[in-house]
Amino acid sequence: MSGCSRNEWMTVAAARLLRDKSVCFVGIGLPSAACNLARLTHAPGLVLIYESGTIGTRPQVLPLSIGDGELAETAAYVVPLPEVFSYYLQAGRVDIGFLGAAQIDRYGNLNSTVIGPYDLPTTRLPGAGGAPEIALHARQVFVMAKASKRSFVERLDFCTSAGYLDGYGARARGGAPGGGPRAVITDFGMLAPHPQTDELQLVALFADASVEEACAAVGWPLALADAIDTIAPPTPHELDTLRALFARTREAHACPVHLPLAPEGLP
Amino acid sequence: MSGCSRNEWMTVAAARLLRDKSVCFVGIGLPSAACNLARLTHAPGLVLIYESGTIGTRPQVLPLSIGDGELAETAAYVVPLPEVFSYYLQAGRVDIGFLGAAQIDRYGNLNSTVIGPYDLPTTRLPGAGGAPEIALHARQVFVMAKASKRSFVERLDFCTSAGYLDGYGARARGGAPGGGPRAVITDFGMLAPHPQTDELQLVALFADASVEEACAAVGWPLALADAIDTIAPPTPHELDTLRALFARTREAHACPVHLPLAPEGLP
Amino acid sequence: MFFSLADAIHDYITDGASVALEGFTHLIPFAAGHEIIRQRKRGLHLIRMTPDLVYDQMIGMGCARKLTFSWGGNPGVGSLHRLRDAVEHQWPNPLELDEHSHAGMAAAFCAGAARLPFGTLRGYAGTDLPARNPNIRSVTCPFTGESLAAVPAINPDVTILHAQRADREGNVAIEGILGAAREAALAAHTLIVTVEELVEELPPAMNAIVLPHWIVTAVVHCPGGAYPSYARGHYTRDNSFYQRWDTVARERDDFLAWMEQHVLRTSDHRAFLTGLTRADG
Amino acid sequence: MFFSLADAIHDYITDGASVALEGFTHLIPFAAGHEIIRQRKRGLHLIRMTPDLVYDQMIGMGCARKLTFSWGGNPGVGSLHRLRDAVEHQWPNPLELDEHSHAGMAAAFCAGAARLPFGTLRGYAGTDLPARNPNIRSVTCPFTGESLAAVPAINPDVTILHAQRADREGNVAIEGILGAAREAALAAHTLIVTVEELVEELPPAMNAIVLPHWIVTAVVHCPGGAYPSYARGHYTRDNSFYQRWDTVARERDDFLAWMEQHVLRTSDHRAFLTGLTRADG
Repeated sequence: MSGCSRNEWMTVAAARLLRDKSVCFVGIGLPSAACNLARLTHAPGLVLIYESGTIGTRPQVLPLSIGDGELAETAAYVVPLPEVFSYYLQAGRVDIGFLGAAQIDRYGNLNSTVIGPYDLPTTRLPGAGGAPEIALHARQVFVMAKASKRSFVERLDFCTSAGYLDGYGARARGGAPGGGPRAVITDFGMLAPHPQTDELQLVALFADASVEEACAAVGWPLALADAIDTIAPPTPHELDTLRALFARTREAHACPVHLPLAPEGLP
Repeated sequence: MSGCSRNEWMTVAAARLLRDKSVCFVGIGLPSAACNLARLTHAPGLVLIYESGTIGTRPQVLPLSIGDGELAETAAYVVPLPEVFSYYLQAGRVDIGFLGAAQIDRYGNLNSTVIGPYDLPTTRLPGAGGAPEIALHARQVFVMAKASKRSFVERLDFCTSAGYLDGYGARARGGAPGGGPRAVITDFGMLAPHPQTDELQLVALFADASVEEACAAVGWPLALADAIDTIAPPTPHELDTLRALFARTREAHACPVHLPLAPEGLP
Repeated sequence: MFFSLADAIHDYITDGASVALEGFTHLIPFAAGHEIIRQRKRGLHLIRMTPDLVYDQMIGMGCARKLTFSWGGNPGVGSLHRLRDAVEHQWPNPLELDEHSHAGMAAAFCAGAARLPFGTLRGYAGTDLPARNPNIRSVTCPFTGESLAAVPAINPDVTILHAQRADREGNVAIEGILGAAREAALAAHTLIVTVEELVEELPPAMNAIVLPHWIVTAVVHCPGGAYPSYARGHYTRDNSFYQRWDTVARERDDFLAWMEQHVLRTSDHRAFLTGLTRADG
Repeated sequence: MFFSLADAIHDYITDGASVALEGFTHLIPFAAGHEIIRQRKRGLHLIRMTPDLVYDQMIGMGCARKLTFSWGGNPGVGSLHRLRDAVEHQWPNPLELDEHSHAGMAAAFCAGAARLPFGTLRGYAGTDLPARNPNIRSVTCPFTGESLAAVPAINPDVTILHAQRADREGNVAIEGILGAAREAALAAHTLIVTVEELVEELPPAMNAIVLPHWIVTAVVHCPGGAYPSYARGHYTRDNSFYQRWDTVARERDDFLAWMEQHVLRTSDHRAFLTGLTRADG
């Protein structure tokens, strides 16, 4: 499919990883688009949970924030946030956790806390949010992040969420309930952990991307899988669905909001 | 007021202890009658909590069980039971706990577990229910129990709920959040703890009861307060309200219940 | 996902399993308990905050080896005679007790639902319960040094609830008094729910109580399944049944005869209810 | 029980207090935050899972000395520039961070609501957070010996919420996305709730979310009090305000000018909203 952006391709590639009827804990941004694309195409039974406490939500437009009204109105039900984390995520009832991050290392550990030293950071990032426990408990984690030597780094400035730690089975030995990051979808293709070392290696490329591009975008010597797949371009149906979703979203977010200002004299 | 039973007098005496707007954790039976009598007379703002999770309930008839439908239908709201115990009782948000028991000792400790040894009891009683933590956390506890040498005993067979333990400040030293049993309403009058020793002493009698009757009904040498009050008999309004409540309750419970049996062929 | 009650009990309750039938006065799954008796399940570890008539029946019929509970009586009436007979005289078999307070069991169910190994509470202080139950221990706060009560999480092999409604996906909606039903459901390895009604789709729930289809193992359509307990919006509690039970259960022979006639010789819950109609008429 | 917003903030928020304004995207009490700024409260320990624009404003205006939080950004837009400036350059003053994950803070609020000294979770494993926050410790299960994460309870001096409705007794009804608002309310020593509507009586609630009048300290009638956040059933989120804020807050001078015009020089929330209308027009 010509004329699709890498962003779109990433989103489509991520969506394809989601099986129907999976229970999916969704982060905002690219993961939210991918999850909803999957739900609107091959996985209508996907159960989406947002950390605001909306469970089984089926938004018609993408939320700007994780607690948008659209998520509540289209949810099967809405629970207090502590229950989402204890009774669902920690209880092992989430199949897929979908995360982004500012930095990722070769073992899939993630940083969304600070760039520079913690006490005097050069860039203070938003912080952990739900990520540490999503990374710990979800049966599988998918990560979406655009690659650059500043984001795919040899050494994290801060470890916000554990991937495979130092690799070679360290995560499993530590007793983490969930399986860790099974795929990293980025703007040249996909990385996945090596079965023995846990190190992320290049397993698939977009049709118009090259191994050289991939290696150049990653801040460590990128290992290559024995066979590197080519990720099929978005089908017209996938791309149309995604673009329609974004168009609906833009339209909804452009709707002017009336200030909640009662006429003078009214309470 | 002539012609009222001791049961009625007990209930009225207990009801009078409740101040309007108190938050009251109610046990079933006599305490439930007393609390609702108070609500229907001098304390319309009394907040009643039953351990089933019904909060601010205003039943028109007395419940047979702590989870009757009447309690839910007339409640301000209904929460899961764990929240009643953790977010309300344990959080120190209950003013009055109202308990009954099979046995009570001179320091207001209560037994509702077994008569005889725990492992091979002569009588297995229902057990603790909510009582241990009500006794621990409510700011004040009121106990209602008919007196006899088998129920007001020198030594409990089992301590289900702590009163003043061994007395002489033992409860306070142990750090119990709540104040312990402030009154025991029984069928000859009322006992209350001595300010120093914590031992229950006779503080009030029904007009037709005597100190001798009281001492004879209690299984330990009953201490007497310096001044022993006389509990005023029920007013006509109190007694009418209580009898009307019981009459409504009998009528409601006599209503035949239709078996939930759909006609053959229907689901 | 959708089963007959007989199949659900047959497929998911094995002899020796730990089983919680929850509901608090409201929505007690009587039909399911009767089916457990009909299928002569044995050696069960029964769990329930307030063992009710249906537990008296299961214990009296020899289904149970152990009981985790916090209050075992006939509410507003008196004793559970079969439970007493089992504890006081080991009839029909000894019954091991794992005895708690409501607050302790609630903490244990919450811990189970959250898959934590223990629950913490300010409780049991000054009582004899910890001395009698090695499952009541203490834990020290790593910040204040305070000692608090600890109970092990309860994670039943099977939890059975009765609820008002399930939809075609198996989502279950409950309204009214809950007790610890939701936590017992979330804590279970297998969750069976009998319901009054199957509907195409549940109404929008917002902050109501829902058990999502992906935590529900089996849904059984079983109208009247909570009788003589009640189902808000469907039927009321039969208080007179609870009062009559006191007589039925007092003596072993009367109890066995009643169970034989009303439960063992009836094929299902509908037949049980029909039988009661005849007995009343 | 019923206060003007100015009186409620004046009477209940003292300099140096710990204050949680909760709500999760939904029902963020903006009006109350602005009033805190107008009254120039200082040295506050601000608490909130997701510090939002109103926290950016309070921090930038010098109200805060400490922040307990788990995610501090402009949702869907980017950074909170005033929060960043405080952490990166101590402007307008240093800001101590007590940083958690959502799961950790949720456990801390739940422990606070239950008046337990600590909350337990399976969390933080393999991360650098415990090394940076002495408030993240561990506790050993007294049954299994497992080590679990522990966080100290959060019990704010004051929690402020915005909700849809209160009745004349002061009972408060909330519907829609809650975040940890209920737990933050129950954990507080003092609870202030601004509401869209005062009604005679709330509709029957059954299993809905209600804060009973006897845990509510002050109720303030404040229509639009969550704007630019939203109140389900009343008005929607003004996403464009969140997007514009990125520009407003990026530079100190622009920020101060905006706060001066829109908050400090307006007398109350109505005037704030009216001022925005003019600015837009």
